[in-house]
Amino acid sequence: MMAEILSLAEAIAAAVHDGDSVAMEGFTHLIPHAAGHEVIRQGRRDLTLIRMTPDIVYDQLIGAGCASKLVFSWAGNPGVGSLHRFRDAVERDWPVPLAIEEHSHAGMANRYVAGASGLPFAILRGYRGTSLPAHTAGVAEVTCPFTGEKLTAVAALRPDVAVIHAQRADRLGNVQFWGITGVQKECVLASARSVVTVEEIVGELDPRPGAVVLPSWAVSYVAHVPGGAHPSYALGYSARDNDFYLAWDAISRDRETFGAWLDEHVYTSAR
Amino acid sequence: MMAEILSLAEAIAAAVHDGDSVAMEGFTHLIPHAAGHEVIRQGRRDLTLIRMTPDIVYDQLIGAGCASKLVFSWAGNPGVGSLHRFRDAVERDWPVPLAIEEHSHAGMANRYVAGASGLPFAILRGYRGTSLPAHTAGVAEVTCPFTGEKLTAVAALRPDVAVIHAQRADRLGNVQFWGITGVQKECVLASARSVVTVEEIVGELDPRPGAVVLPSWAVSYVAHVPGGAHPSYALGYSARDNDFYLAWDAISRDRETFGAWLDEHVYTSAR
Amino acid sequence: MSYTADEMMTVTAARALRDGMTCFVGIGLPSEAANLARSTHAPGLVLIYESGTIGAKPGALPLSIGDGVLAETADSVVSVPEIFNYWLQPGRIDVGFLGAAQLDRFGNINTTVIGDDYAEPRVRLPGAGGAPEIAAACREVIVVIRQSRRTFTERADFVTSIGFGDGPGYRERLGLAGAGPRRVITDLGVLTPDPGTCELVLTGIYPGIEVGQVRERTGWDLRVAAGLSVLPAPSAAELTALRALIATMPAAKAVPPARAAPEGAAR
Amino acid sequence: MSYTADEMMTVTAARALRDGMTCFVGIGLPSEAANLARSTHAPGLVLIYESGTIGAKPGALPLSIGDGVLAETADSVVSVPEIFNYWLQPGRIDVGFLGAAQLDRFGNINTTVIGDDYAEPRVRLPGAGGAPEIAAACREVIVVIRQSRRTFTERADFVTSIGFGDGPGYRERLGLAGAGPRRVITDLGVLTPDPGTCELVLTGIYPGIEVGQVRERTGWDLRVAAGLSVLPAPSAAELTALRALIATMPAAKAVPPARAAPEGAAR
Repeated sequence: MMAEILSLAEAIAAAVHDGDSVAMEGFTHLIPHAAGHEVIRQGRRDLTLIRMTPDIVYDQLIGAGCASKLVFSWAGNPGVGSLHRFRDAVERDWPVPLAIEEHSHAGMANRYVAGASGLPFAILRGYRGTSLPAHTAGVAEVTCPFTGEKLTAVAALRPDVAVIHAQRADRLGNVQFWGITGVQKECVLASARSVVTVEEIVGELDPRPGAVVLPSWAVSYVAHVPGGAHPSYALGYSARDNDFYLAWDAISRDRETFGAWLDEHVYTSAR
Repeated sequence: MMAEILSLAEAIAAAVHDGDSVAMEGFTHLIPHAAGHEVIRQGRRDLTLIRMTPDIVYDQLIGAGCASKLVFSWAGNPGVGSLHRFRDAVERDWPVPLAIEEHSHAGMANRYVAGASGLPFAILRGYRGTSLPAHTAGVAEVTCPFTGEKLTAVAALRPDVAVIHAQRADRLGNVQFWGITGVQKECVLASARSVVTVEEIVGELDPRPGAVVLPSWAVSYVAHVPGGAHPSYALGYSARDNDFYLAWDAISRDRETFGAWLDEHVYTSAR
Repeated sequence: MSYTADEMMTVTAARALRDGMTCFVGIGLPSEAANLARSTHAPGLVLIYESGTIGAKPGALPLSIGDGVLAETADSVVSVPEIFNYWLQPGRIDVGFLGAAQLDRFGNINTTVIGDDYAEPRVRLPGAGGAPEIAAACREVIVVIRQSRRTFTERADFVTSIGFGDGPGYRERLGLAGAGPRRVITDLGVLTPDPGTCELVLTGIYPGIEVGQVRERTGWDLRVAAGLSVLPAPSAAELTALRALIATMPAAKAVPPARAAPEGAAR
Repeated sequence: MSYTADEMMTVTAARALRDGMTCFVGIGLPSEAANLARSTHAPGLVLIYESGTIGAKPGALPLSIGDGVLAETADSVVSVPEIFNYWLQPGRIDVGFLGAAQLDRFGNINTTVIGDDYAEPRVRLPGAGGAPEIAAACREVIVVIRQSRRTFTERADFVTSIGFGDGPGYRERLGLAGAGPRRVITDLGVLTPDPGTCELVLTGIYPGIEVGQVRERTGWDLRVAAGLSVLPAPSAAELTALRALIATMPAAKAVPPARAAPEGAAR
């Protein structure tokens, strides 16, 4: 089963439905902003959003009322400050209440690894001594059958949909990305369906240093969305728009300013 | 602590001692034959040899009497047939008895992963229903704390020494290899010490597609040994000597022929 | 065009693969059959080798699962832990292609030791390789094996890779994802598991082979399917493609042991 | 050459790093200090960011742990699961550099919520990030934090990353590999754990700072070491290097929140 190459709107409509668990990954690099905006435009509701580092795009999805739950390990505007829409939802239930399930990065990464490996859980040395297990589901203690050592088990992540942005795909739907590759391979392999937006679609994927290649048969939908990571970046195609990350602090602080920004930059700008 | 760049003889003498557990990896590609021959020349004894796919170089180490135990998952001459020195040791205790501990490839790979990760065990879906657990230590059943599912646990591998062959290192001892990279990264990171033989030592390691880089501080010793993988190969430097693999069947069938080969090609040819 | 029993076996195995399938390939007969399929009716067959090469497109038949040609022609090359954990284990692969030194009436595979005493084996075989997890995880397994009383035994001396265990429900009780050995292809014909009993039954036979010969070369009381079919002989095109492939391989064919033990495991 | 309290803090943190060390770096103050060390006395310092960049050599200060410059200058870029599992978890990294929103007398770190009710937090902070495992696994941890009664609390409202727990033997009972927070560097001085009680004690103070001021900005009855030392002011070279670094960073400095929450976590 090869990946289908569709428009962004078609791909999101085919993959993302109300109530789905959706994991958009990209560790600072290759964050699928355009795909997130399409989810907002299509008015999805009651999503369980999963992401190690919810930043601007998740602040926007949460502020737009798409999410009822957030599963994460670090929620902030990197190098800038708080996510105001996220905090407004958690602290004041606006626009809708947001349930949270929080982990550590190592825990989330291993939960994706377990999902990608077809295992129900993963083990790590983590969480011990912290307040996290008392407030977080899917964390348990396991004993090594050989040494008797106590370790931490975390439940596998198996999202309904993975959404990532990559530098390139070929016409068969094979996907290639490089630079900081984060947890995207695990995210796609752990999910039932996947949408990959790409900077360009090429005839052949010539090998690149540090590149991850996802074969077409392991991907559901590919959409050609140049600049689809902005204000994040795609190494070799664009630079991180640090000014936007800084500006987001003011835009997102106030509900009205945020609403106006959403109207101007998301609702009215179909791709 | 940066890697030391030494001669092959110095590196093996510094790293490998009688009674050590030694893992030489390289999955068909990049097999450290020259390093194995140096271990034979230095007359090491009572080694626990670890390798997923013991082939010719382990047949030679076993026939030369260096090993008292073999930990493995597939022992054969790929595409050719049996390992006669290995079988002579297992079936007839010649030249010395050889204890064996055998696993599946998935089990061995995950045992290295656990070792590299500082975990006492790894979990997988494997071994179940087979005769392996009844005859193999380090295999146990674990129950998922979330689903109650039964899975298999395998004990971590933590060799005293890892020995691998790579295409290149730089003068600081950073190591780079590409092509089929197998389980070598995990093997080195799981081991207390490591020896890496390389085709060449360069001023700078320019990025290569598919390359694994081991930083100098994660490696103990680097030795410049061009052709050190023969009859295995180093992608971009040499081709697999299939004729030698085919010829080995006759050489190794008979104890005398083997002894003569060892005298001529190993004992008398110091590097 | 005349052909050998091995050629009939390999062609029959190749026919079992459909275009676009993903196939986890062991070395030896499985690799020959998979590459034959790719060069004939299934150009889009995705070959996956345990060396970590995904979508390898070898022009020449590799002698080992780690030949350079596999890495150079692959869509992606991943580490050995990754190929087993991310790609094989979750059940993403359609077909697992295995050889065997011993196969029992329930499709259980032995590639470890011949003889009842593991500690003092009559013959020491290569061992498991990737086979146990291929047998457990692939959506279905195809076994390719030369048939004789030595290889087709009532009970396997050692179960290296699980087939149907002791019969119905066994795989389910172990929670194995894959459907197990749906097809056993030999140099005499094809066996498939009885839906009720899971016992391997002769369902297809090659032209010119008598059922009596097959029974004679089976170590248990072989059952024959009611609708036993005679399988079509290799076409000239299939034979030409197969012989061209074999010709690309190193002198291996010249060496008798080449066709022995290693098929036992998944390489 | 005059300097700010932040500059004194960053310079003191940089001095704690020795050449050739491996250092797991969070964003914010830790990244500034680590890059200052690399550009002054520790050119061989190995910087590791949780984005998977090993041996990054940024010319400019990154605003995020995933800036392109980190990948482009790294010796190796690995996946996020790998950086945590293969590199951090086994205890290969010498120093972990953390910030904190709250720090208690036993060096336990809170970057999750302010307030006693997790469900109804007074302030929702970014959360854990990589900090819990950095605090557990690095051979030693250095915490960099501005000191106040708000940040230096008797008890952390939420323990995101473990210091010395409730005192002696706590880390050992949990089987944590690392030695924990050996040094806490603030804008007033340096605290280190008492070998007997594990309580953070003031062992170093900056020029011109009075012990009284430090006590005033500590939420518990702060103990002062007998041999309290006055730490040397930043040299002109250190200040020049630091200011040159800061100048390379995007307008972040202009934005007040830039120095707030995110330091809380390891990025």
